[in-house]
Amino acid sequence: MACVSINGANRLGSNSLPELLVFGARAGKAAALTSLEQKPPSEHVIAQANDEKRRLEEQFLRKTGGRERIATIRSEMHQAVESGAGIYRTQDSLQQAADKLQELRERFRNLSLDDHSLTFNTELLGALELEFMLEVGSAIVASALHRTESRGAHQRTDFPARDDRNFLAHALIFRSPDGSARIETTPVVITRWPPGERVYGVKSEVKEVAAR
Amino acid sequence: MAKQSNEPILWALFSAGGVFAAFAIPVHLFLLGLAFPLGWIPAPGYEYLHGLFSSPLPRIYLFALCFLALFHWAHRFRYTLYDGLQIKHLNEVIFVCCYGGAIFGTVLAGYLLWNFH
Amino acid sequence: MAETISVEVARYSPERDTEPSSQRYDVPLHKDWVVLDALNYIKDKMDGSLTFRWSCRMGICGSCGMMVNGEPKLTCATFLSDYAGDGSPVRVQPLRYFPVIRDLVVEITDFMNKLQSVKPWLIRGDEKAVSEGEYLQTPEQLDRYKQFSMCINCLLCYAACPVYGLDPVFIGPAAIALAQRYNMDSRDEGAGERMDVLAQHEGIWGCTFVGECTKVCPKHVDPAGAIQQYKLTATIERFKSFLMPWAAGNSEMESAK
Amino acid sequence: MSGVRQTVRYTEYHPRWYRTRVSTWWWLSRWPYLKFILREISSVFVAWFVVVLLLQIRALSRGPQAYAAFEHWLQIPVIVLLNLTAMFFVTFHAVTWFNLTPRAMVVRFGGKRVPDGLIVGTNYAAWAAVSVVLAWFLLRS
Repeated sequence: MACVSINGANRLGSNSLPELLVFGARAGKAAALTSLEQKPPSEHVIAQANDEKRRLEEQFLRKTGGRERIATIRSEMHQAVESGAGIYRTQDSLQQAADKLQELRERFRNLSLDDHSLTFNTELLGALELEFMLEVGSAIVASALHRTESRGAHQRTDFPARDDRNFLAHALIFRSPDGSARIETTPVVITRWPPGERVYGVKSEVKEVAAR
Repeated sequence: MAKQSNEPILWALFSAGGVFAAFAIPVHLFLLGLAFPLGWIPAPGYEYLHGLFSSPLPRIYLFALCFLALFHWAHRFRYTLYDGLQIKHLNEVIFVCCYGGAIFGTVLAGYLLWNFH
Repeated sequence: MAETISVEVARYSPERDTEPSSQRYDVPLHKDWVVLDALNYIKDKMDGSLTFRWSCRMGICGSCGMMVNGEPKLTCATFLSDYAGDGSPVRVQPLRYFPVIRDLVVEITDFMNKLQSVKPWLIRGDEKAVSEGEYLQTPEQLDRYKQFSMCINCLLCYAACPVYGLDPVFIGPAAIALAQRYNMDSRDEGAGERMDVLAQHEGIWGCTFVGECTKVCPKHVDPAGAIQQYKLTATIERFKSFLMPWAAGNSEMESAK
Repeated sequence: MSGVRQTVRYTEYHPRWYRTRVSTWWWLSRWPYLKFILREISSVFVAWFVVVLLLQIRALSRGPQAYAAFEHWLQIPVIVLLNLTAMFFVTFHAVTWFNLTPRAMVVRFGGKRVPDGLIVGTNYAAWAAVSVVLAWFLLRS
């Protein structure tokens, strides 16, 4: 994911731009250099790729008779994440979103495409994107459930305080073999600016004076 | 630098001709082609015009007008033929006909004005 | 039941068809819907195989350019209701003059190569060290090229340009306008390098100033103006190099800044 | 140099892409294109005017009789019609030329770009002035 934390916990919307411009460029260059040094793929890798190709054909391109459409699942996903894991979230709202996403991931298997073409198949791309988004959405909700505090732009209204003792940490999500999420944390490296309290209005002026 | 193209020179002539044609030709054509023959305005007599055309400045002006207007035509018409009729494969022929025509007209204008009496 | 409008979309599948056909869909007519909304409605609800490019929906990414009733348009900025009155369908076709890959998707590698050929980036003789700070620019200097920097590479100007349609080697409006965007930038020193590409017949001299590129540009870049202005620059340079071969170079363009 | 030429690959044969051939009559398909072609055709009438002018110069040079014949020739209906058409086209040329000037030439004054309308207006004013001066020269007898 495009998060190298240069904005700390305040990584919203267009904050991704400096990350993309600086770290995206570095990642691209590094990937290009690495690929130049790569030997041709091993048989295992080729076999894996063939398996994936077969999966795509069976699950999407050649499949007929599924009852779900991309757009329906996608908009239900938007709805679930927006209302459950938005700026203000609680244990309940997150749990609802998690359940809904689980349901959608199951329904996703019943997806069928209208487009069986191999030329510029945007519907297939849409399906793959949706599959990834469901997975990323679930990861976001799982880590938000784990974080019983409020930090940065997001507010757990059931845990309004920041808890640096337990959560001044990056959450790392791993997929267990059964598909569920396992969460580990890694400490934050603080360089110039330690995290501060997020305050507005008169409070922020007081804070500034105090800082001086 | 890339190979020195002649296109800038042809375009400069085209542009100068376009300016000249836009400013001067409408009034000339209106008087000579419509107003005088149709009697809207009394035409100047032979003596007056002959006198006017005999003096050097008007002659230089008339030569410049013919020269630039013809190169304006040559350049525009050449591209009109290319694009309007899609005959770019006749490139060389069109090129020779258009600019050749302009050169011929310019030489003719020079000859007539030089030998004006 | 809401009011509906018919949308007639060009369809072409290279795996099935030898030439494009059109397909008609009736979609709801909402006052705030643009043509792209109709296409997405079709793809989401009616026919997932309809293929078109789009991304930002706000006139920035430049990917949803198509022909709407024969005119090049950004479909995200073209309201359906503007075509509603007469009951005839809205015709949506791929951008004119480009090869069609599928349905409304066109092949744009040609433009990408041309764009790269004019080196649309800041070229410096000597680059300053980062420690020396930024290259400063006054608002006046910015004003000289700002208009040309608005280009979003949507290619509507190519679809409006008959010269490009007739002779695809023509480098085309957007690439030249973007070259001018850097030529006119006070921080740039690459005008001479770009001239090698621009001052060829396939460069500016192919243009006959039809002027349609400027009319269809959704960002008011005025590529036609950029080309004409560059013709003047190139002509002055040509005469200069003829009269004063020792002084040839990019002095004219440098002084234009 | 090589930069643009590389893109000639574009025209290579690709069996799966569909290409529409541009019709020979492409300029009839849209009004702006037709207007463009008419603007370009105006150059033919610019050349026609030069022909008339050269005939006038020749006739003047040959004497009063030749000039009277020339004046008579100008009154032939076909020639009048031709000149009427030419009048339309050269005016069209002048108008389109003046209107496009601000596109082709950026004039800056005190760091600011002179508005398009002012450039066009100046052109028209100069056109009127030039026309008056030329007419005065031709008519002052």
